[in-house]
Amino acid sequence: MPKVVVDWLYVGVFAVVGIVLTVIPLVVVWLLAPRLSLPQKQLTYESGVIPFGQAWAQFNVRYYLFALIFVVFDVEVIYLYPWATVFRDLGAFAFYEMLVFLVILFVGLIYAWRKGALEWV
Amino acid sequence: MGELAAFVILSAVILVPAVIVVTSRNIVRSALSLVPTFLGVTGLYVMLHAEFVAGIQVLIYAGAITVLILFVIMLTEGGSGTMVRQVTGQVPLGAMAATWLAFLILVTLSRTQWPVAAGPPPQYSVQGIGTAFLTNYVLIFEVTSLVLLISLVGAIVIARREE
Amino acid sequence: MPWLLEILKAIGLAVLVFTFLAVVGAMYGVYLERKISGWIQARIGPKHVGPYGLLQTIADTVKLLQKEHITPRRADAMIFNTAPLIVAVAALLDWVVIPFGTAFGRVLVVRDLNIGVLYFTAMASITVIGILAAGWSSNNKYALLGGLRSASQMISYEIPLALGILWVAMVAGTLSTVGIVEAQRGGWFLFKVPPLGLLAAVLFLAAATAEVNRVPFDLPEAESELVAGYFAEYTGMRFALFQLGEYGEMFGMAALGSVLFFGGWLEPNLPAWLWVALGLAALGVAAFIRFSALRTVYLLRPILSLATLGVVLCAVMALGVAFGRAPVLPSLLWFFVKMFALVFFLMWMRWTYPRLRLDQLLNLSWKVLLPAGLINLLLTGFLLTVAR
Amino acid sequence: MTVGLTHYLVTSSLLFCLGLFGVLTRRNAVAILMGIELMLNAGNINLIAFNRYVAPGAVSGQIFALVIITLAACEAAVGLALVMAAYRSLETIHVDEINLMKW
Repeated sequence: MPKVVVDWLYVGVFAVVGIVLTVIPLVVVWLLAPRLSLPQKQLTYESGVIPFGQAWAQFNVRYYLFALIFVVFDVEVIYLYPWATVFRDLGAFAFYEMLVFLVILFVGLIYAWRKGALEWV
Repeated sequence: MGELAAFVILSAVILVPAVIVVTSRNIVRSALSLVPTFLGVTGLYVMLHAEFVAGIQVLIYAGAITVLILFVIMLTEGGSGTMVRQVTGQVPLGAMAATWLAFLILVTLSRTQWPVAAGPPPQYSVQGIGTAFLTNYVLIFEVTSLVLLISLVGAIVIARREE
Repeated sequence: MPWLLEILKAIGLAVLVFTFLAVVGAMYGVYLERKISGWIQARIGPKHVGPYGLLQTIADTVKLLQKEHITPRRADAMIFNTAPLIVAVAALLDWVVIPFGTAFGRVLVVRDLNIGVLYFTAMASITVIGILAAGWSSNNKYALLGGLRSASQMISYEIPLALGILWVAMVAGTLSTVGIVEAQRGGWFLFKVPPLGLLAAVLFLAAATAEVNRVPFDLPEAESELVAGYFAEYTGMRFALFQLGEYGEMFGMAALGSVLFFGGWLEPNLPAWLWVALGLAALGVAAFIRFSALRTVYLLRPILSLATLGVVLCAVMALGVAFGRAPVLPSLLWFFVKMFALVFFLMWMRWTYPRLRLDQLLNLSWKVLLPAGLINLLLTGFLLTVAR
Repeated sequence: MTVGLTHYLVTSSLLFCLGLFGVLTRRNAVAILMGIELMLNAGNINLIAFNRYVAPGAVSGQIFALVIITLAACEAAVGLALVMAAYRSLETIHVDEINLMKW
């Protein structure tokens, strides 16, 4: 079998074994622990105050802005990985290509910065 | 034998959660079901020896896009989204269209002879992809950064309007 | 059937690594944390269960196994139960690519993936989904707020983390963790292309601290304001699984840090006189703290114990090198020394710095670390190609 | 029986049709975007499978797959920004209730 497939076979097995081994203590708890359901017990914890309304309140749109900028820069990073492994063999040309790539993204960062998308008010 | 078993398991890991994604009444469950689908696709990439793309698939799809989707769900519908009707009146029409398309594709697949290349399975490396990006596909590489810039600017403009 | 054999091997290794994480990472990680917190705050820490309280966390685990699981009213039970699994399994998966050392002529690593460090960041990024799922499904305002905060913090620091790792990948020319360690035979990456290596290490450490939600970046948990954030509603063993995931991730980050910047399992290749000098310096520090008025400053207690350990280590190394027996100590030991040093550093920081505010935290990531990381990469690229 | 190109194509076409079903029937705009992501994933499987079986020497398929992943991320970012904007001005993200332009 090729190395890649074996490598990731291990990853898959690790995931499955990890799930099994984390479920085992939960099963033990299910067997050992007491189960007594009271309405008071099932209340969510809000510092002792009886919860009111829905937990799903409105949240600030800023959370979305950060997630958005994150996605864009995360995608940018995936192009840096292959570049990082070969730029030395390809020499100065590869460096200038990456310079152009990153300068364009810097413009985006500066735009977000100037527009206040990076502020948390 | 082992390969076929792995393929069948991965296909199940892709398709069963995908059914939940498109049918669940609970929008958060739909979004979380995307994760096993994406991870199953990662497995298929590995079986096709595309290791780098597999890593990127986990990083971007499972780690970034799903998070973005979850954020938007929590910022818009959140809990209320679990109670309301999630489908339009087009269900029969959509089901027909999707089934018809699936039928069409499967028939085409069964009748087509692909020019499959012979030889040992290839070994792809990150280095190979990097070299390709920086030499033959350099235009795509640079245009990608422009696309990223434009979508960043566009999304910020749209999301921040009327603040 | 070669694949069946591989699967059996993988199962064995997975059980081994999971046990290692559960025992060393979670149980003794918590013990260490409590002990070090105790020292720093002029307390003794756990001491009643077993000698020096060594069995304390085992007793805690047994206790947690008997605790009732409470699922809050109107919580989404399925997601609520799955979320701790996602966090714990993601932490376990990180460890596939960590090389522990060498023995019998081969490297002790589960699998040396070609995309090692990329794989590590990818697996670490899955944790965010578990946290968001936990926060949402609890039907608790604190939990949801903590989950959203935690997620936005983790995604903000994922980019600086990746930039720190990328710097190493650039200098080493490979993404494989074993390859990165092998490339450090000539010297730690911390000191490569000075001072850019140091900058990359600072980037990595700051981002790693934020990724594992530790002080000064512990807003998501913030016991004093969000009552532990996204796992506020979790009880008993489910809570312990979050702890396992968190400590597993912390040890994983520390291990990756030692692999990336401190030469992993490699023994520092220094001449005997330098070991003597280092040992004397450590001795000086230890003696100064022990015999001056500073001995009452409890914040310095950990330094005292570290310096003492350093003296012993340097003495052994100096003797070994002087008698030409390098490598003196087993590679496994070096790996653990470096990893625990980083873990210790993280725990020490917890009682040294106050918590950042959310806006400060995000500013640090997006306005300082991200530009610094990108400029660092460009500068290194320039130095290694054009300027050469 | 070994796994060949057709196996991958069958899985990807089923995934594509599921995504299409989601896009056509969902009324939540975010769910429609999820359907689109499924369809893009199906396309990516095809690209990588053709790369592996038809032109194993090249990496073109993988390059295109990476570009599509990039575009998928951009699409999600802009699309979800539109959803947020719609939600803030219309208080709904259900596509059958967004009918300002309809008469």
